[in-house]
Amino acid sequence: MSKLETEVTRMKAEDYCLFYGNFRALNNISIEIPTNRITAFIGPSGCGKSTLLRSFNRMNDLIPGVTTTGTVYLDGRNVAQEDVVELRKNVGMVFQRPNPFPKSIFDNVAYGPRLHGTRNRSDLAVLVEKSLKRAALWEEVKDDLHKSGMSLSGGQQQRLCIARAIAVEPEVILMDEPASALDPVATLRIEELMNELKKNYTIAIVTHNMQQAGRVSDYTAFLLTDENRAGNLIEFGPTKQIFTTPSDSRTEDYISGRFG
Amino acid sequence: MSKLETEVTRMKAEDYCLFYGNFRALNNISIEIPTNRITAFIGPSGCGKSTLLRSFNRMNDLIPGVTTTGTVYLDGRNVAQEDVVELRKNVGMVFQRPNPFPKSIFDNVAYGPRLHGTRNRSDLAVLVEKSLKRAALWEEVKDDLHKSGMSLSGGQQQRLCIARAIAVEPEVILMDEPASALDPVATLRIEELMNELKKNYTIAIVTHNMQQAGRVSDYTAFLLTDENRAGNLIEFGPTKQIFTTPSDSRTEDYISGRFG
Amino acid sequence: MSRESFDRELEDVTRNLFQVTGEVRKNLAASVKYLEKRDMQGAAMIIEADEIVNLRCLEIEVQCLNIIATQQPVATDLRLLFSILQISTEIERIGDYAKGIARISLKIGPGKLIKPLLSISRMEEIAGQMLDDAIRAFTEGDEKAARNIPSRDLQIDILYNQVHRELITFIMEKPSNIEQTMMLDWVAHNIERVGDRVVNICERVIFTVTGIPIDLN
Amino acid sequence: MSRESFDRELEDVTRNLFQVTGEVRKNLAASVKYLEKRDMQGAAMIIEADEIVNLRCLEIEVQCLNIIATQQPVATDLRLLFSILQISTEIERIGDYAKGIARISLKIGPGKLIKPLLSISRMEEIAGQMLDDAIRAFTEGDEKAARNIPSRDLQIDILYNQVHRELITFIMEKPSNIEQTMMLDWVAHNIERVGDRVVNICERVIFTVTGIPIDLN
Amino acid sequence: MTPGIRRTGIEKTMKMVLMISALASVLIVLLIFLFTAKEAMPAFREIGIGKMLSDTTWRPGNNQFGILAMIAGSGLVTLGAVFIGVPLALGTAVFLSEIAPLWVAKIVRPSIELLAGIPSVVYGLFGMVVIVPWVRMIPAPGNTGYGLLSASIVLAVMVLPTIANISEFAVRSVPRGYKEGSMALGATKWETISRVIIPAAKPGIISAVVLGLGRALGETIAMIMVIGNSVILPTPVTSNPLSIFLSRARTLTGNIAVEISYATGVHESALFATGVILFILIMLVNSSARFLMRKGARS
Amino acid sequence: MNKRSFAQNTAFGIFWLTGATAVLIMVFVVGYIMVKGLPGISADFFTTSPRGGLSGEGGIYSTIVTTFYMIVVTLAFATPLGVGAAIYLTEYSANTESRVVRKLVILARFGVETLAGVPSIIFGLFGYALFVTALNMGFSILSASLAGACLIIPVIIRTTEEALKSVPAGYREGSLALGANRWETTWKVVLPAAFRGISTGVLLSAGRIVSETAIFFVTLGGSYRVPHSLMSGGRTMALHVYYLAMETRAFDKAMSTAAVLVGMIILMNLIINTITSRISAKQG
Amino acid sequence: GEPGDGTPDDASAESVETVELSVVGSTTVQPLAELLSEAYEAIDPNVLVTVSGGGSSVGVKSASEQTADIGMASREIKDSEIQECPEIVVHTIARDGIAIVSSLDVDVDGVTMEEARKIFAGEITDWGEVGGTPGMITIAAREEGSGTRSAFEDLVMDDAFISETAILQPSNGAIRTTIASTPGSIAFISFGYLDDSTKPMAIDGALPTSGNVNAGTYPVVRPLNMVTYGEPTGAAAEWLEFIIGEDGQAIVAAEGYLPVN
Ligand SMILES: Nc1ncnc2c1ncn2[C@@H]1O[C@H](COP(=O)(O)OP(=O)(O)OP(=O)(O)O)[C@@H](O)[C@H]1O
Ligand SMILES: Nc1ncnc2c1ncn2[C@@H]1O[C@H](COP(=O)(O)OP(=O)(O)OP(=O)(O)O)[C@@H](O)[C@H]1O
Ligand SMILES: [Mg+2]
Ligand SMILES: [Mg+2]
Ligand SMILES: O=P([O-])([O-])[O-]
Repeated sequence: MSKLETEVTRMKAEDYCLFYGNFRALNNISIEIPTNRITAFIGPSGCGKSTLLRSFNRMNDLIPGVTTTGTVYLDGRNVAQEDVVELRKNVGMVFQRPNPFPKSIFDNVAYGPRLHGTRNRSDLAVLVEKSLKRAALWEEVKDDLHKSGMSLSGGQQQRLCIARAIAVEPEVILMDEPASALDPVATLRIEELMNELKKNYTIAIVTHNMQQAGRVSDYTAFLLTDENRAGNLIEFGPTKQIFTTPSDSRTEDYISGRFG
Repeated sequence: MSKLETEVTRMKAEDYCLFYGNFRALNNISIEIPTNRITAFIGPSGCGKSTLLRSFNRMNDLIPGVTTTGTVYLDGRNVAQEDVVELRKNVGMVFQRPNPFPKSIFDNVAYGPRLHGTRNRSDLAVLVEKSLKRAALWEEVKDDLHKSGMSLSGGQQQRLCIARAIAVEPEVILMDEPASALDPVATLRIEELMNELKKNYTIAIVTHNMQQAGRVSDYTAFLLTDENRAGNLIEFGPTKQIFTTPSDSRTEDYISGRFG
Repeated sequence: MSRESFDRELEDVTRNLFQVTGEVRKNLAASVKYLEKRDMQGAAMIIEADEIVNLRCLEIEVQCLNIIATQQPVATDLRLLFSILQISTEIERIGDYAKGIARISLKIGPGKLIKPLLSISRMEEIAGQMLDDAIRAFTEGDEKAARNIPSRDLQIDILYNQVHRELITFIMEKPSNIEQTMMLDWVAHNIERVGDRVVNICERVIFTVTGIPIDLN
Repeated sequence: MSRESFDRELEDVTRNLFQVTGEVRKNLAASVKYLEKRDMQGAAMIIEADEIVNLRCLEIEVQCLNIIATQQPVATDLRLLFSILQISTEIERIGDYAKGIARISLKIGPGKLIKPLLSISRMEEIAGQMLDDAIRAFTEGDEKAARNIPSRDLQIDILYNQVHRELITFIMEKPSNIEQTMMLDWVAHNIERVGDRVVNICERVIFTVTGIPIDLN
Repeated sequence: MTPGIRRTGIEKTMKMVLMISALASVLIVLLIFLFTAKEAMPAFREIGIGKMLSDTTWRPGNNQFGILAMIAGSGLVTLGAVFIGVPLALGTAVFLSEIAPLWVAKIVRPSIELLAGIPSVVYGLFGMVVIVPWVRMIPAPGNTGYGLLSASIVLAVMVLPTIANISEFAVRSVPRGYKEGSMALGATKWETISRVIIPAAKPGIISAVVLGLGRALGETIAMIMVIGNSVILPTPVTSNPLSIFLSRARTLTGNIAVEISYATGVHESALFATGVILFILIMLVNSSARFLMRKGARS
Repeated sequence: MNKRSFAQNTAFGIFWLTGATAVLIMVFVVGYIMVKGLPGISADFFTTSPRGGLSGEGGIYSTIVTTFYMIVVTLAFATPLGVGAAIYLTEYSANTESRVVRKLVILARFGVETLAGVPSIIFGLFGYALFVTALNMGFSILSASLAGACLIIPVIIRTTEEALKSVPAGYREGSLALGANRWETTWKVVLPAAFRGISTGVLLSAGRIVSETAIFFVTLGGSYRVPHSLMSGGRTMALHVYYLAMETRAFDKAMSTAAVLVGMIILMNLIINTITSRISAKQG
Repeated sequence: GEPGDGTPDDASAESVETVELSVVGSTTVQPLAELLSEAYEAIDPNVLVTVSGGGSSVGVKSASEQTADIGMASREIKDSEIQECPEIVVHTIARDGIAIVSSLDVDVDGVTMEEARKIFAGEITDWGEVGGTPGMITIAAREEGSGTRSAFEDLVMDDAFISETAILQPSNGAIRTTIASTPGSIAFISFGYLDDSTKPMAIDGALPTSGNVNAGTYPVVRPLNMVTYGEPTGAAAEWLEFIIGEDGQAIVAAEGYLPVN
């Protein structure tokens, strides 16, 4: 069984609280996301999984009225003080519904690199190919890079989005329920891909599907709302431990289907 | 382990084929739905689960261009020759997304009985109470029957829809992914309710969630599309058998996550 | 996740385990009693009864398999099922020991025993009580009890050594008795093994409760 | 549903099972060899080595538990895990028998044996081969092999009876040898038990493949 | 059984009744076309469509019925309105959907809705008393303030809400995911808007513009109040080609409204003919908008 | 990086400017009308009718009455027809078997779309040719309402269709699955659920009638007397503004009337906004 | 009976039916007709006159097709119209002078008939040519078909056409507004619309006044007509009588038109 102590921390939240206006959505979260591992966030709906995930690349900045206390670190640097564009380049994100842009497959993947200054066509072509290969999509689309990204199937679209995220060469990839809009076959592909990706990236994934967390993740964090509806981190540890011998009875209750 | 041979058949499809225009969506389905049991339909997306389910109360009649061959029976009578209003009264349906009408809780439940001629207020009141009790919702709403059905939580709404279906005193209740729009807690309630309901009703449920099929159903039917994308019934039997010793290798492949 | 149906099935399988344990316990006591009383018919009945125990245990195993396949439990629930599975194996083995004793009974035949079974009966009493206690500890999730029970195995071991030495002395004295004497040694040995099995069950109880596998032998 | 990681983990645990079986097989052979050679050190080593076997088996059990908890397998996959679990228990027990033989070795002490171990070695050879074959049948899902192996248990049983009678004669002849003779009978008995265990493993193989629980004893 | 039969009876009757209402629109369109065409027939017969469309002289007293000048007038005034109104409308649309803080949007959006609701006669009035005197201040020979420029300005304000609303809708219906996806790749907000959101909304925006165009072509009252109504082919009044907008003109709609009260015989028929031509023109424009919208929806 | 944020700041500056311009235009137009118009408004202005021919004396009483008549009569024609058509198009057309019916539906849709694009002066021409002249109804509220109804039928159809479409499909399926037929489903479930949406549509159409000028210019006659039957001619407020501005010396009265009109439109917008915000609050 | 005395007579008195007269046509005559109807209703409240616009041609057509009781026309009835419906009877209720007006800034006080024609035909384009301060002349005119325009064309323009570049406005009021607000502009309007926002211009030395018209020195005059289908009867006849009568003609005069007798 893997041990947290032996891992290298890539991202870290420390005493992190997040407020939507006056509503405390996250309460004093401290958690370390280990490098080259898949960390899953599970918990009942509304416990703040997405909110926590989005804190890592400051996507919550886009929501008016959000305030935070505590600190989030990427490689030891406080993300609040980083340039947000640079941060989001380093911490990529994949969303629940596949959201390719209505552009060609090529342009979808090249979008990020172009933004960040890669203009040279052949550089881009190399990058696009590499990213699509890593996202296990290259074989399926290589003859049709100029087809619209929207014309792909749901599962392919999601892999395209992963390729797009990879193309800017992030260190961390955040995934918010990346397979919940997909059918089981596509879900399977994505899960396999994640296993592949963790060799090169650090992955954090939100899932409402405990089985999925069990299947794909190395570490699992369980969040739960307290009596004030604020999300708390109840337990964090190796996935196997969480699923066989959780140390908190609330975790056990949740994963074994006992509630309230 | 329960045995099919010892069951009483309530509904039956015999050599049933269904076409959307020229597209054969169901191919030669023969299946018996046993009385007072929960029968689950599982299979990959697009295999025709919903279509088959909707054949039992002729909801497919509403779709233009649908033609069928073969026969569906309810208690031995060919449903195609029954009055469709009467049939739908006997074969109730609960949908994927809870769909209470924007009326009061009372009016929601009383809707069906009123349609079918029950006008007397006190009769209706008795019926509504009985239905809500059966749907395990009475305790939660009894003081507020005139609140809108929409103001309930998702899980409560789904139970309201079940109460509404029960109120017309059907023999069979069809459920098309009744919990897929709900959170785990509400899902749990619905599954418990189904267990309760099978004492009085025959239940057929479509689910894309194999775990759910495993948990709630007594019998499981596995459907799969053939090379022409037509849905075929691959295997039908006691759920425990399907989940431990399926006789068809495609069933095994599907339930254990191997595809293609 | 449907706790209700899961709990119902869990209860069912636990009850079955409890029941089969009761039967095995009965068989074990009876096997020694019949041996003492030289009741050949009784011994034969026990051999037959063990068939039923075997079937019951198989059923429990299948039940566990079904529950895991259809309900997909985790954590405590899963450990519980695992434990039921393993305990039922142990119970089945204990049943085998009872059957073994009955077989020996038959082999010895209806003649009078060369020596009264005082210590062996005592051993059986202790082992049976341990089994009862272990199963109670299991159903009650009583970790403490499970930790205490194994110490009683020592008594059985001591008794066994006593019996064993006694029997060897016996043989030395009357080599012609060797067959029966060795058989009685087997009986004692079987009962001693029952004690070990019970210790295994106690280990399971502790694992179920704490999730920590342990070795009490 | 992620077959890939599931298959990886399954492979892992199967490999572990295979490995621990190899070790147990080795220990069993060595225990008899050391007994023959009166190698006290070797015997002591085997007792130690069994600790490792126990740990390995525990590990396998935990692995199975983890896989079931996190991957929630069904049908063949689940049966496979169940079988691995049960087989590892059997293997552990076989390990215990090897340890038991080593213990007897130590008890007998370094002196020369009262009689050469010819039949016992033969029994060990057959049992060991059966174990090898059973595990191979398991990894290969070879139901037919699994059905054939148990017949060989008969040979062991015959040999055991032979040894047993021989030993009794021995005691009758020289009651002073009773201690050692009974111990050697124990050794033979242990090996006979190994055969039974292997039959259990074969039952598991058949169950894994067909889903039908069977009793070959 | 009886309630069953009654229920089925009601169902069948209602279905019939509803179908007839649904066909009423077709009937109206048909009637409109037939009646206007019928009234226009004498003109077409006596003057000839070709002559009407190619002749710039409109002198009913002299039996000259060329409407080319009016077509040019309608076209130019619409063009002017597009030039002035479209940037404003699109800017507002993007502003509202992507940039404006909530409280600002809460001011801007009702303002636009109000602009949409103001009657065209009020715009005409406003144009007459405010815009025309302003335009008159531009020094150019013969500039009276009445003319294409004033009309275009008024029209621009009038179509602003139409275009802004539809294109805001188009921008808004760009899936949220595009925006999040782009931002998550480290794009700035402007990069997201310009590279992802606007391209994605383009079909909707284009059809918004075309629909606005249709609106503009059909506007009547406000036009006759500010455009000067002279039947001349607009020409630049100075060397600057843009000064064409200082020229007076008449729109097709204006032609009808201004003269219908006094026309008899062929003159009246010629006005109906103007109506038919306007009708066809607008149908062309609107169906191209519809086509664009469908194409957008498909991709 | 600097370049990127500079581009953003510039672009956003321009967008803020356009947004502000839109508001300024509104404020200026409305403000101008109000400043010029409000001083002329008094109680008398609402209670007396126009009189005095060219002088443009009097208030707007009769034009308010006419406007009201026009709204009522037009809606009376258009609402049942529009709502009925919308119901047919959304509720019935989806599951027709017959090819003829399906062709008819396509035709009906084409009709609605075309009608929606027809400029009002054409409706005026049509109303003039058909109702006023051919059918001998003369310049009257009836003629004008019929022509006006043509203008707002597509508006009502479209908004009703939107409202019906936003009724979740689940309501229909739910009702049908309980054994209700189409009409019962529509009448008991769909229409009540769409009621607010439909009423916004109707209100919107009323707004169109209030502000319409071109059609009534050629069909309503322009008499400023209080109408006493559907066959009377009349003058809506918007038309009155036109007459005042074009035919009389009373520019100030035109402004006052325009101010009242704009006030009315503001009121209607407020009502519509409250309704729709309630709808979205309920759905969101 | 007296109102409110509660006798059965009362009911019968109330049942005296209100007669409605529909008057349709020229927008020039419309305001005048409205004034006349208001005045008449004060005398006979049982007659309700609704005055609708539509234009002179519509007026004649409505009367001949009997869709209106009375048609209004601000011009002579055309031969073609009489041919189409010989039954129509024309009642001239007033005469209207058509005045040439300019914006107040124009320093030309009068023009000759010839100059007027040339100005409106676009041949004279500068005020300098007619003795004023040089500056561009902006012409405004009524639209084709207007009674005012056709009268002006008949009386002033001979065979020449009014310049195409003229601002065209669909009503006298609009013309006046245009002139008042456009420097250097000139147009023709009905006498009824004369006020101090525009400057009347003498033609051949005669200013547009009723005096000059009556004296025969001001040439540009047209009749304002009411048309009925056949001889009028009942309320229509009574109303027409009232108009021709003293009270009616007083109103005509007060509005700036010329009484008929
Ligand atoms: N933009 C927002 N404004 C206000 N509250 C919000 C906002 N987004 C989320 N919340 C609230 O914050 C809490 C946490 O939301 P979050 O979306 O992180 O939950 P989650 O665990 O991802 O749930 P789910 O499983 O449903 O996605 C919830 O109570 C939610 O209502
Ligand atoms: N109205 C329709 N018209 C044409 N084809 C249809 C229609 N509804 C379903 N189909 C097709 O019929 C097949 C079976 O559809 P069905 O909805 O029954 O599948 P399903 O098993 O319920 O899938 P899911 O799990 O996605 O709900 C699919 O190929 C689908 O595309
Ligand atoms: Mg979430
Ligand atoms: Mg489905
Ligand atoms: O409006 P007129 O017909 O009198 O010019």
